[in-house]
Amino acid sequence: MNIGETLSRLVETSGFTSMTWQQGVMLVVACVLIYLAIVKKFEPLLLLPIAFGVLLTNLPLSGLMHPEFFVPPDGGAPDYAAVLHSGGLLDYLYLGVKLGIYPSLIFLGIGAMTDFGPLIANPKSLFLGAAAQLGIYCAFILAILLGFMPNAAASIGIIGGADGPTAIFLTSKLAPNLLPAIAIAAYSYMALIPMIQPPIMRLLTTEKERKVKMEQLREVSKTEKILFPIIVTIFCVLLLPSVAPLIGMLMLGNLMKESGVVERLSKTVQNELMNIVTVFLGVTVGATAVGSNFLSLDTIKIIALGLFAFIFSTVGGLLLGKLMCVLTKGKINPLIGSAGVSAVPMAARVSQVEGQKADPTNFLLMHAMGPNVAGVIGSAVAAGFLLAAFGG
Amino acid sequence: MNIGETLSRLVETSGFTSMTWQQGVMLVVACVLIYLAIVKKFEPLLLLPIAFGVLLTNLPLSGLMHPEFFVPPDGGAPDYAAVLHSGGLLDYLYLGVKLGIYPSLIFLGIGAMTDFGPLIANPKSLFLGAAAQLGIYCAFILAILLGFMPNAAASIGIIGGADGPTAIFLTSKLAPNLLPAIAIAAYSYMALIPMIQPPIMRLLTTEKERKVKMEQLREVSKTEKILFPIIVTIFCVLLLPSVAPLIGMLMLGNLMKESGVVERLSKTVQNELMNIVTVFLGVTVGATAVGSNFLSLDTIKIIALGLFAFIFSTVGGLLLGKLMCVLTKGKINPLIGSAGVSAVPMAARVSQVEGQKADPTNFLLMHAMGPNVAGVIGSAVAAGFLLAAFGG
Amino acid sequence: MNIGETLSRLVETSGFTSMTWQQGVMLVVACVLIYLAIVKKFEPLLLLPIAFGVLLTNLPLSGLMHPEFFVPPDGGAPDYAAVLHSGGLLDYLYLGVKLGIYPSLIFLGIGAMTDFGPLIANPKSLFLGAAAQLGIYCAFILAILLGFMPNAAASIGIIGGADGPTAIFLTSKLAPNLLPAIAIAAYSYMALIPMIQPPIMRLLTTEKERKVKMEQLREVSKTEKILFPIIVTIFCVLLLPSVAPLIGMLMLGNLMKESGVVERLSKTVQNELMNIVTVFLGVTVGATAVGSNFLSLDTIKIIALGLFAFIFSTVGGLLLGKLMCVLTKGKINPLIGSAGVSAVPMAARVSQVEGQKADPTNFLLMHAMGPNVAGVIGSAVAAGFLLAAFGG
Amino acid sequence: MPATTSGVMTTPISITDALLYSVIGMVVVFVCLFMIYLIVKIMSAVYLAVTAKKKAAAPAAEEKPAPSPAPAPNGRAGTYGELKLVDVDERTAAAIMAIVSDETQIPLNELRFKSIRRVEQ
Amino acid sequence: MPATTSGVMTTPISITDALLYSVIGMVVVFVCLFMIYLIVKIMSAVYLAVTAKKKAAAPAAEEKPAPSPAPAPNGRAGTYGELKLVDVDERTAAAIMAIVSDETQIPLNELRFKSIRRVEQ
Amino acid sequence: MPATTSGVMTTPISITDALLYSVIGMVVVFVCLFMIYLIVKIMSAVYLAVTAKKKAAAPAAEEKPAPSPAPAPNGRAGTYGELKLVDVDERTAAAIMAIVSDETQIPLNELRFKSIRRVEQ
Ligand code: NA
Ligand code: NA
Ligand code: NA
Repeated sequence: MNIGETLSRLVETSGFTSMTWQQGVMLVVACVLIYLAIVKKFEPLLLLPIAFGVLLTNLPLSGLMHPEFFVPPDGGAPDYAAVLHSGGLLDYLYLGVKLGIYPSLIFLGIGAMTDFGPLIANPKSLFLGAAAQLGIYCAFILAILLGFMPNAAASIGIIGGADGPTAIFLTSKLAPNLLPAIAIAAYSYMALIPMIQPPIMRLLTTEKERKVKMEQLREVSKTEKILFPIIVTIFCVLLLPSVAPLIGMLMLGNLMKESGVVERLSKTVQNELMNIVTVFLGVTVGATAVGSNFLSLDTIKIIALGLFAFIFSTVGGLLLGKLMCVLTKGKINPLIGSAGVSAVPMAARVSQVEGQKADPTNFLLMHAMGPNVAGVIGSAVAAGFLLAAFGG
Repeated sequence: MNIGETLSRLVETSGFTSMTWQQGVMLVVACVLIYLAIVKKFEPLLLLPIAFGVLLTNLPLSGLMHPEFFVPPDGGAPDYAAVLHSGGLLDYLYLGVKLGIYPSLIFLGIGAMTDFGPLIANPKSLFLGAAAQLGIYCAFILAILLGFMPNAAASIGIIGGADGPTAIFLTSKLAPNLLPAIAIAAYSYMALIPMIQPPIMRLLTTEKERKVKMEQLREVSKTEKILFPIIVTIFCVLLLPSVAPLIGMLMLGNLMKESGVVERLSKTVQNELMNIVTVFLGVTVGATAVGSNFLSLDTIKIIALGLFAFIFSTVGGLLLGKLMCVLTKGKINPLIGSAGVSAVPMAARVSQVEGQKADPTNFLLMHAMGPNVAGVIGSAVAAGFLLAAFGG
Repeated sequence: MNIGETLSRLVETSGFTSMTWQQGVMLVVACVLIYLAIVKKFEPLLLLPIAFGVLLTNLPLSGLMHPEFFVPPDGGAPDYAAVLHSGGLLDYLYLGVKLGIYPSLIFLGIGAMTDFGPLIANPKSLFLGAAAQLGIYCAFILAILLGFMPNAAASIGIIGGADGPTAIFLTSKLAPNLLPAIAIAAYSYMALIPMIQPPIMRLLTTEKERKVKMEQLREVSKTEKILFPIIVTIFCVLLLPSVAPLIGMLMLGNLMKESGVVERLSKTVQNELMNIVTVFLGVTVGATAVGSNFLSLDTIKIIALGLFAFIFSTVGGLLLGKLMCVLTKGKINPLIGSAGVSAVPMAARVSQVEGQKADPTNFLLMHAMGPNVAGVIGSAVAAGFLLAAFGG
Repeated sequence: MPATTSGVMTTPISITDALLYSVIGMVVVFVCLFMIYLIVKIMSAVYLAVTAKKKAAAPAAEEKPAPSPAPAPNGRAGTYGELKLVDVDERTAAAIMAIVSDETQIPLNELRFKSIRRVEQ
Repeated sequence: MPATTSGVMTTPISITDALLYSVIGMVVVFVCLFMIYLIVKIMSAVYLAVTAKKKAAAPAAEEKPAPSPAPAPNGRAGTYGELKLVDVDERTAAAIMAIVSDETQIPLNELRFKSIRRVEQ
Repeated sequence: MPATTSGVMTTPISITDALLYSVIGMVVVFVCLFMIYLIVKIMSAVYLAVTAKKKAAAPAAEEKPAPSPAPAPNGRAGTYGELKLVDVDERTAAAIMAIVSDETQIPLNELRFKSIRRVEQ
């Protein structure tokens, strides 16, 4: 190669000359996402890295990411040799997504941050956390109707779980080509919970129901809090083995926290480890959003179906809440049902706010934390089922 | 695959139907270990993750770990391609054990936490740290007598080094199928040091010996502390190259600490890095304990031999302590000899306690720290020898 | 293998018997580097790990590192299978260098620590940051004259960028066999900036020029600080895609810092993540310095050319500073030009000190920070060009 | 999982099948969480029984915290009982907690409020 | 990058070529940083224009910080303006900052000086 | 390590061989730690000699810490000397250190006691 070639190659390999319109649009999308993350504070911890990943991957010829190595066009197995020999920075980091490592480690950190006390004090919360997975299956059915294949429909449905790592975990296994759209939809709607849920809550509950005061939760002993993660792991994984990476890590983190004997480990997994993994996860998930793939009708369908899923999960939780209100003769405020979608702790806070609007002396927050953390388990179980059913 | 198949597969792949009695027993073992870690505070930093790993790996069909990928039944090389294409979460994390990365990084952190000052002030400590490796070789001989192959016998012997990362490092290279039994035995006996050692100490020493007061240690300059890790690395690795990963990292960590110029690195390797590695190491070592392999006569033998090794290491240190007491005309209290087993700083504290029982004005702690840290070096050297002799 | 063989193998594999004179010399080199790092405080955060890596790799038969796996003698692709099956600890960690992961992650942390405010307030700084890359190309030409191949000459030239991660990034891609010499030279000269630059600064500027006072910088809004990393990423990577790993990560880190919404991520990438990566990077880069390769005339040439590069980068910055002083009719003090070499913030501090020597009321520090951080961008761009031109 | 480990299902299914899958899926979620419900119930019952028996067996020994009955009726342990309200009603406390959580961006389940006390100005 | 992705250039080049490469390389650096210069200029201009328009549109509403004009003329925001000097001249402040940075080994751009104030002894 | 790099020894050995291996192993450990002993001895001797020579060469200059001789006889540096006992005997200090270490679960070699002082009640 001589100077002439070098010059012409510099021009050839300049992104200006080889940019496609899709890439241009995606840069705008990335900037919008950055705006939402920073100015609107839409789950910025993940949306900001995702947005920057979208930006980086759509600057032509940077070679940072090669989604085609992981999802070969011929549908074969990922080409890890190509990743090692010709990959870019984000390809290497993406291995943690592809192999399901990052979502599991994030669940480890979430477990170390979660207090299952309100759930143990009021185990009926678990039913609300189950009912609020309704949207997952409603969206799944609708996606099938719209022509998606089952693997894609299942991944779209899981948006209704309102749980980012779970959605990323399932989608990276079932439909990796939809990963960016689903991740972005999941985190965006989670940030929009305070806008999505209240109208539905007011629509489905009566003033009287919203005014229901719940009796103070009983004290939960340390022993119960320690036994809980152990027993839940055993039974959930026995029933549905595919749920092991998520529930196993969630409960390990929780056991580390509640045991009180490994505080330095617990502190690190919920802070430094989680932060590092979050950055890598976000940037690489975003980097799978190459324009030619992302800018399709499917993405628009996914975004619409995602909203649908969130709405029906909320409805599911509220309806069971109403039923339980009746069955317990007014001891349960149906407003805590919507917290079952997970989206910890945003959804529980919404329940608290709506309860106080009905009666300023109503204090639902702690009661809503039960369904809220139950929803995390519920979504993980739903993901495990979908993986077992469609993951082969 | 249709619905019918899905349903039947859900039942088939449910752990309830395919659980073996060995897995059931292992779940009980896991719970006992969790109990020991949390309630009895048996080295919880490692035993809690190990126990949870045992639990996870014995829940059928979870697919989290495939020890057979790393130790193929035909005795060939590990099948890393299978790990990458069909591995589970714990398989990926186990790579750090298999490749010897985690134990080395833990030694890096331990180095950054260790003060070799008492050793430099009283270098005779080194002989005690050498003598207290006696149990390694006694247990090795006994294991050979009991019919173990040399690689297994060497791994069992290293339990007597009373040093977890060293034992894991050696065993993962020589006899990976014994890894969980040896790791659990090593950490359990380390936690039991305050019960194992005192009777032996009282049996082997006279009241008069236990009352020996040692003169105050001289001051050690910063220069000596900086030179120590450098020179020890050079000479130890020159003499026994196979010891390089352990001694090299231990001394790098110590140099980072003593140099005083890279405090931010030193702080991170002894905290966050060490915590992250500890979680990964513990869970994955535990996860190699699949029931069909772990529940064998060998495990019981290993546990018995481990105790034997701990006892004879203690005896070795004490006997040389008695000899040195005689040779120095009563300047050395033999009780500090037992601290040579390593198990920092538990063993040194035991020496202090026993010394004070004999004479409440006796202050042995700092004197026992010398043999204590010497024991870490001693075990690493012993591991290096065993690796060179039997590791091929 | 029997006992006799074991004994003879112990002697054979002892480093004492198989040490070469080159390894002996390298141990001395390592000790000198440790001395410089600890006593002279030469960029100890990297030089101490590098020095220890040099020491470890030159202790014979330790098997910690096999540079030949990464740069096969026949010039083929790295043999990653050999790394996995027969590698040592430092081989595994070196993957992060070989794949360009560590330098990028360090840039992520640097980005989160950098304040581009002074640059935005005075964008003319950018020209100084560009001019101060002159030494890169001067050293490149001289290296070609001295008989180096273009890939080696480019790697040597990048020393003049006065930016460690950039130099390591480029060299590990273009001329990995020169990596240790170039890394050591780069970090050593960066530490020597307060000795290298002042004579040149006094030689090239007049007393009057040095007395020039610059008007206070305008305030920079948060909005501008947030937009800066986004826009710079887009345009730099469009123009020169090969610069993406460095500029992309630098600007992601900066965006995380300036956005203010992901403080926990920003804190972790600039502390724990950076510290961990720094240790691994330093030790493994040092470990590529095997004596037989390092002790060559080329290393001496590299060290000489590195100094040459630093001098000419300083000259480049100062000369443009003088020109800008004339063009702006004395509004710019040429002393801030030399800060354009990067070496943040050492070079800016040198500008401040020299300015105050000329006029004790002169306050150049903040003005010099502009060219200083511009120099980081400039070096990264230069590295991107060299990679595009000679990296194939 | 014989022979199917690498095959993701990418063939279309009928809407009936989709409905059936959904029903099964919802059932699986409910069964699993119902199982956890049972476990928690049993666990709590056992725990309370054991604690009660212990208390009955050692009424004097266990009443160590009793001598100071007045100031801390709802003790230390417990999820909600950890919070001690002094001269503040539940409503104000909830508002304070929500505000603090929102302002500090710390999820409520991470925040630990030891006590909320009205301060006279 | 067709067909050349794995080939590092390891064949000798002439000194003329080396010179040419250097000139091109220097030009690339200048073009790239000049582009950033333009961007920053445009960005600042747009930002100032927008801010000015906003201020003009809402002169009263925007002057919230104005009521207390005397004590803090150079406000909060801004790179250099973050530092408030009380009874200390610029020269002393610079010296103090350099010393503190040197002593603490914290790069100057990481240190945050909120104010430097002369203390009477 | 020619040709044996991947072979772990999994063939039985005789008890005599096991004994011999053990003796060799014990000797290796002792030789290695004896070497470190020698190194430390030499290092300390050299260091003390150099320090002594320095002190002799610059008796006045080096005595900077001397002017205040009474209050701090065992200075700053040193492993054990870092601890300053004020009105407390060694025994009590040891007990305090052991208790603190035990209570806080911080290994003794990580704890830094700067001084232990009797507080009058
Ligand atoms: Na959910
Ligand atoms: Na030991
Ligand atoms: Na530069």
